[in-house]
Amino acid sequence: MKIKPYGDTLNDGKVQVSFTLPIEKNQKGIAAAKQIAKSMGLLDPAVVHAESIENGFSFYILYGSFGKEIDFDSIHVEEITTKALSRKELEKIIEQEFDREIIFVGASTGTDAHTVGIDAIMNMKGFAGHYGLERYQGIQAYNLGSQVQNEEFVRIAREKNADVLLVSQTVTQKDVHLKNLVELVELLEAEKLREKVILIAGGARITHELAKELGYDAGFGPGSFAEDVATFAITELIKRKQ
Amino acid sequence: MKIKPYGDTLNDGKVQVSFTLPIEKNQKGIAAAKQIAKSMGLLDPAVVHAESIENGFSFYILYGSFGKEIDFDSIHVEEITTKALSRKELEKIIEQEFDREIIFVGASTGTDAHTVGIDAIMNMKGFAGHYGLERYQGIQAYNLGSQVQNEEFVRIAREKNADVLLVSQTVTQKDVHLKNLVELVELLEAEKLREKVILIAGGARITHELAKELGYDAGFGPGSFAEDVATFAITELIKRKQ
Amino acid sequence: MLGRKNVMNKLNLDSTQINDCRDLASEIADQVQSFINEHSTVSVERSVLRLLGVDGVDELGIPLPNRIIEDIKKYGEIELGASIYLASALKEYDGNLAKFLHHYSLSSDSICDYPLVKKEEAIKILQPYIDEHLNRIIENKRKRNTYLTEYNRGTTDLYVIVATGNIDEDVVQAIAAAKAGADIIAVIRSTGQSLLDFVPYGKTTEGFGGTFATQENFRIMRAALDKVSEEEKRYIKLVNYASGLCMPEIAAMGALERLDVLLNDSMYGIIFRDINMKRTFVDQYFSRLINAYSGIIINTGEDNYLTTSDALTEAHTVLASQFINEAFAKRAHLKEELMGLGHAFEISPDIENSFLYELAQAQMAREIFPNAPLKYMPPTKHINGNIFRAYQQNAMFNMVTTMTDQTIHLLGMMTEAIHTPFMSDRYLAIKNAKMIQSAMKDLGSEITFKEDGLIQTRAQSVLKEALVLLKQIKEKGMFESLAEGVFADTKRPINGGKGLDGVFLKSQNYFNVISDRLEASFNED
Amino acid sequence: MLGRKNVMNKLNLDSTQINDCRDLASEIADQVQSFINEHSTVSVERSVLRLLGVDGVDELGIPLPNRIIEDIKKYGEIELGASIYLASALKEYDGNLAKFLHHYSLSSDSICDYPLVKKEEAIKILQPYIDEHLNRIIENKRKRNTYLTEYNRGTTDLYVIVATGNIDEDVVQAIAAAKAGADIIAVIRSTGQSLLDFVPYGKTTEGFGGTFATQENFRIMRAALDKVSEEEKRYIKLVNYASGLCMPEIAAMGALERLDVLLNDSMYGIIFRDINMKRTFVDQYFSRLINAYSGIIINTGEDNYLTTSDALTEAHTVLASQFINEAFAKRAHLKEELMGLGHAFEISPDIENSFLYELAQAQMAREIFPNAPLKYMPPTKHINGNIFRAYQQNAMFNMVTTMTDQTIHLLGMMTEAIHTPFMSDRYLAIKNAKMIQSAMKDLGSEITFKEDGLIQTRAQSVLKEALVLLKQIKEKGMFESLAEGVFADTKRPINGGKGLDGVFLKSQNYFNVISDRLEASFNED
Ligand code: B12
Ligand code: B12
Ligand SMILES: Cc1ncc(COP(=O)(O)O)c(C=O)c1O
Ligand SMILES: Cc1ncc(COP(=O)(O)O)c(C=O)c1O
Repeated sequence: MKIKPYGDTLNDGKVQVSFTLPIEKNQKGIAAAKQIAKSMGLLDPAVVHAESIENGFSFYILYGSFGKEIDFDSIHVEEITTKALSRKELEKIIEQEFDREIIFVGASTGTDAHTVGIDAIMNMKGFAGHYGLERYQGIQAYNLGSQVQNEEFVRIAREKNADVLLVSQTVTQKDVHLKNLVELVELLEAEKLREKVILIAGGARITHELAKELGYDAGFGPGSFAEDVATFAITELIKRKQ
Repeated sequence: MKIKPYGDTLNDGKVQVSFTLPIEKNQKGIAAAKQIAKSMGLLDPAVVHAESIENGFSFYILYGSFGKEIDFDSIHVEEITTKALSRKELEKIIEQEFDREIIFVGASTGTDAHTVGIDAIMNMKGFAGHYGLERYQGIQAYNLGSQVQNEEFVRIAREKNADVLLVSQTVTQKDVHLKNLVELVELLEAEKLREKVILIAGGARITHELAKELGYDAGFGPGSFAEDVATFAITELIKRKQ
Repeated sequence: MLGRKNVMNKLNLDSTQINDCRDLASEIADQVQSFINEHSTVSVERSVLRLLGVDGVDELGIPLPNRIIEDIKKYGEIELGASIYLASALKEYDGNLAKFLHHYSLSSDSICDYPLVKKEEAIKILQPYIDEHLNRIIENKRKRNTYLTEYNRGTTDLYVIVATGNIDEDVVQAIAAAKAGADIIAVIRSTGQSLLDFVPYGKTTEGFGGTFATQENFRIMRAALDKVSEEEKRYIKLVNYASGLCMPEIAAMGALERLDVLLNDSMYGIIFRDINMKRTFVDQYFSRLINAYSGIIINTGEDNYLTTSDALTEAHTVLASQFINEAFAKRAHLKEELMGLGHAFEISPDIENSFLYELAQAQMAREIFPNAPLKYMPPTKHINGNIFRAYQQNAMFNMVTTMTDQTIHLLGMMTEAIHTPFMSDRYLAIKNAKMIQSAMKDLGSEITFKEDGLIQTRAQSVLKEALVLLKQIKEKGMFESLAEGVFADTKRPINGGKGLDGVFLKSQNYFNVISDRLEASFNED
Repeated sequence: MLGRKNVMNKLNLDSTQINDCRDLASEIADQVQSFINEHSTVSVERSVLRLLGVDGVDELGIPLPNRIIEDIKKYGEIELGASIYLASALKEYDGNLAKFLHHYSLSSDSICDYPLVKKEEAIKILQPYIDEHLNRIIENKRKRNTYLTEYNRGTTDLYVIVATGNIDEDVVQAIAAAKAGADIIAVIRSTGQSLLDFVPYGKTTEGFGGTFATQENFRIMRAALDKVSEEEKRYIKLVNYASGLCMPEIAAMGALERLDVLLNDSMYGIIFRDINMKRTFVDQYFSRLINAYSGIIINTGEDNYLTTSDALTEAHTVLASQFINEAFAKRAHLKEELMGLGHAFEISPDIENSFLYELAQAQMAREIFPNAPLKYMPPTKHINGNIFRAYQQNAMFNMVTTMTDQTIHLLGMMTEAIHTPFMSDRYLAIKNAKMIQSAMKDLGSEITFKEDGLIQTRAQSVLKEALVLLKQIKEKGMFESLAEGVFADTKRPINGGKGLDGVFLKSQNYFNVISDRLEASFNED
């Protein structure tokens, strides 16, 4: 199936675009905005709004028709396909498959001080009615909080004999999260720990695809719950046992 | 000067895009949205919002960096460069240059029922503190109102011996305005009137560039006032006299 | 009205002034009503034919109701009305309408070729057709009521438009909107349709700025909305536009296809479409009779005044016009519950305290017309291409409705200044309204306005100005006032505009089997 | 406060309860204050050095104040304070600080190598430096006041952040924002700076999620804003962040460079940055003394509680914390006019009547702290990637401020869930607020709330809960309460967190030439 954006008629290709230009607002600015839209592949772009935003900048809103089609069938997504099990189911599986507790160690690493995301996954009370890992029988969860340096994180992971590492990253400005996530992988490799753990990243701008690219086993974005993470981790641990 | 869109750092190229796709909201939809953004030339596009809008459609908001630069200096705009004169100035010029009244005939043509635009230019009271053409000494302005068919418009133009024709078009859906504007030019040519009049179009989506393309002498968009139109028309009439 | 929380006397309005306005409007309407009673129009007669079952087009594509009326105008006496001619023709066809129409549409015979029957006989001949179609309308009304009692709904209906020009696309968009939370779907008409002196026939997929109003299109959309109503357990109302040269015909079609709301203003066609005022006044009466009979809510068009003239200084013209529309509606037997009087949120947001004035006016309308399903229109004129700004203006508008319990709430679109709504525009508009409705749910009933503050004073002075205006109109007369441009700064000569040639004085022997039956039924109630 | 329209008793709050809250907070603060009085910290001492003119970095890039304090810790007795050591060293350099610092930074000599002088002599030696820098601060205060009286401003200041990480880009963005109507510009710090136990030096152009707070960056931005203030005839205030390991040092730098507002909370560092509570309490006191002296408004961080814990159920923790922050501020001689207590609009918009609760809480803060320049934070937690929805939420937030006269109004960004603000996000945010401010200008003073309605009841119950909480804290003690996670669901052990090793008990011979002078000046007033 070929698809195009939809305004009010199939395949009309309509898209809305806005941006700022570092120039004064005038006819030339409007023409420049139009030209940018054209080189985005928009046919008949219309500058529907142009406004000076002071100090030599101007803001534009445009509508236009994206001319190309994309082949929807050929899109392949890196996706975690295992359906999440419930806490009860997971607890039963852990009891059946392991004769010990599974150790999760998690933190918001680097200079990142956002804990709400990792807390949502790990803390007893969980998030939006989904209990966190701390509440799971058979799971021992250590939440180290925020601004934990990678070295410290690795040290504690070793100390606790972690099976699963959970890393949360929220601040993405200037790609600080990428640097920080990659550094952790390198540290783990240097310490010969990488193969021994299941390494999972999460955060508002993390996707499974991105996490895989960076050398993680999985990535979880907005709307993830403890059971999603636990299902992935436990399933993976069982696979590795075999 | 080469320019790029501006988010918060010169040349970061940041743009915001939104569109609907005729597919369900899911990971594949998000991937499709991203692919569209990529083929618009956006680097690292992020789908910052995806929402089902019911009935098999989904809505996406993205941010990304437009990779190309555009050459600002090479942009040329079709622009009306004559600076608008004041009503008083125009009245004086008419008195000096012509020994008769200048006849303007205007209407919102075709099925278009929007009169506020043409009224703003023609009616006595004008618009935003700028008097309309009816108030000008030396100008005789006939405002025929709305939904005036092109044939009728041409008939009255001939009857009144019009110097200047003013056509307003507001409804642009399915390009109905283009059809209507072009038809008028053809009619005028068929009736050998085109060369005898100054033909001006106006409306919220009309630009000078577009009007020229369609065979008009000028086009006026939002924020135009009677003096802009009168300055253009009178200057042009004087030019043609010579 | 049940569940309405914010109708109290919050504005300290003078009830004597309100009563005076009503009385004046009544006198104004009476003057016009005597003209109306003496006249009929081609479109009234065409609607009579439609309500007797005349439908379809001939080989040239001319709708049969039009062909018959033109025929009578040419070869008969239109002053007698269409009923007698149809009855007389049917007599020759054993009272079989289908047979007659089949013959008629293929031949060049005139309907005036048949000897005229007596009124009594005519009624007898037409009775089965009267019964069939009026019963169908009553059945529609019953079905609507069943839906409305079965599924409950809030105080405010969220209303969105679809306007693709293609009925099939309209259906797709309407379903999405309904699922997202819209309660009412209006199918906008193609530009120009209101100036056609006939109603196009059949399903259509090409229109400009809207989709042609045809009976088949009505049917298609109603069927789609019934389906989604049942899925969502919420009755989705369907709206179309009556005002125009075919006002009563569209009312007839709407009644037959179970539309729920019709834009139907006693003066809109005059002011905004340059339709002759005599034509419009006669047409609106008959179309409203049909609306009243079929339980269709009318929507009046006062909101349009403020798109043309200044919303701050001309607010009283809206109120005066509402009183007039109400008076005309009463004469057409419409109950208050069906009077969707229009008003709008159109003051420039740049004006200091503009929100307070809007709040005052909306509350005023609510208090003066407590039982009317008020139609409240969003900002349009002061919307520009800045879609974010527009989204905010619409939020402010949504607030006023939530605070003052407007009934029919037209959602503003963030792309109002740009294009007819995209699917996502409509979706976002619904979300906007839903958020305000929930987050500010009880705000209206939680607050009171300062005595003689800006809000109260605004409402009081608009009322006073409306009173003055109604006095002037009464003195000058409705026709003369419109000629002088009393509404929307628009002057319309009494004998100017389109459609005057379709108006005629009824002869003494004129009769109209439909209006007789409708009037009789109202008198029963 | 002049021009404030909406401060009346609209909520029917019980003034006895309010007084009880104040009394309890006072007792809570007193317990901590006795700890504070007995202690100092490395950062307090570094600020003393800075206020005497010690600045710059050595060849390894270590700031001289840090090097000196480390030096004293290692080779001297930090318990005596830094004043005596600096004075004793200066004596050897004819009282010439520049000469001493030049030598010191290039050599490996210890500042403890010089024989200690007596307190009286020390004060005499340091007097010129005390005078120079404190006079500069007084001069800054005077200049600010001149600007503020020369250019008038409204009740509410619109506050936006810049956060590019590059001070030069920040300047570009700040100017654009000021020209578009912003009254206050805050330069967000780089993530992680608050955990550095030193203040970076010089101009910086690389930061993450913000720009490093350095004295040079302060100067650059202040100069740019003075220029635009004069162009716009509106004094543009400059904000930075104190709370963190260098709280008092940033206060000192801010005083020297004429910042106008500093984020300065008595507990934020503890709760949100895991800084040791003893360290924070001591630091906040000295930094606030400096703020009080320099006329800098403090902003407290209660809003953050609601980003972590539930805004509906935890509203009372915000109020309780405001009372505590107020009590600590009073002890540091801050006038009410400088107490920018924080709160926030963070209830989920999906909760029915959430707007009413926000309105109630904002009005409550306004009535309980009538003279405080309240800092009101926008929705952040319930903003998602839907920028249109976010724009609407921000409009609702702007409304509450307009209706309740908040003083420092942080503008919400439509891209809150996405990135630090783009220039256009900020611009659109300003336009949003301006439209509400104008269109709803007098709404607050036009309405009253229903007796015992949802709004009044909400405010009353939040107050009651705060009272209960304050009682508990008083009984348990501040330290213990924080250990148990009383605020933002965050537990902090009394001796845990960063920076405890920088806290020390003052010796009997401890003295601090700056705090002595400041305290004296407050006692004069
Ligand atoms: C709350 C908040 C704060 C709080 C944090 C309190 C705390 N205890 O965490 C405070 C106020 C302290 C704060 C501070 C700052 N913040 Co902040 N903050 C937010 C805010 C409003 C909400 C984040 C949040 O809690 N979301 C709710 C949680 C539940 O969602 P989540 O994190 O995505 O988590 C879910 C999934 O992603 C996943 N997940 C997350 N982590 C993990 C880990 C694993 C292993 C797994 C499996 C899953 C998983 O599961 C969770 C549940 O579904 C966002 C804006 C927004 N609306 O998103 C800004 C935001 C994240 N902050 C931002 C910034 C820049 C800062 C500051 C630097 C300054 C500032 N502008 O405020 C400081 C300093 C922070 C620092 N040093 O890191 C930016 C980041 C911009 C960017 N993309 O780089 C944002 C987007 C705001 C903005 N537009 O400027 N912030
Ligand atoms: C007012 C209005 C109406 C009023 C018109 C009343 C009247 N007497 O004119 C009413 C309510 C009747 C109306 C009806 C309809 N409208 Co209308 N209407 C508008 C609205 C809100 C404002 C237009 C306006 O008056 N602008 C103010 C004037 C001053 O601006 P302007 O026209 O641009 O004029 C300036 C310049 O362009 C220029 N100019 C204009 N003409 C000329 C001519 C010359 C010669 C020169 C020199 C200059 C010039 O000078 C003027 C002053 O600076 C717009 C939405 C919006 N906010 O823009 C929709 C809008 C134009 N309407 C629209 C539509 C579709 C309709 C309808 C079909 C149904 C509907 N959706 O409402 C009907 C039918 C109309 C028909 N048959 O044509 C669409 C058009 C979509 C499109 N791009 O195709 C819009 C954009 C709304 C929407 N988003 O759906 N409408
Ligand atoms: C009362 C009324 N009737 C009809 C219409 C639409 O008429 P037309 O189809 O001529 O645009 C409107 C406009 O919104 C209206 O307000
Ligand atoms: C009181 C207070 N101080 C400081 C900060 C910022 O601290 P940091 O630089 O550690 O993010 C905040 C957060 O907005 C705050 O509310």
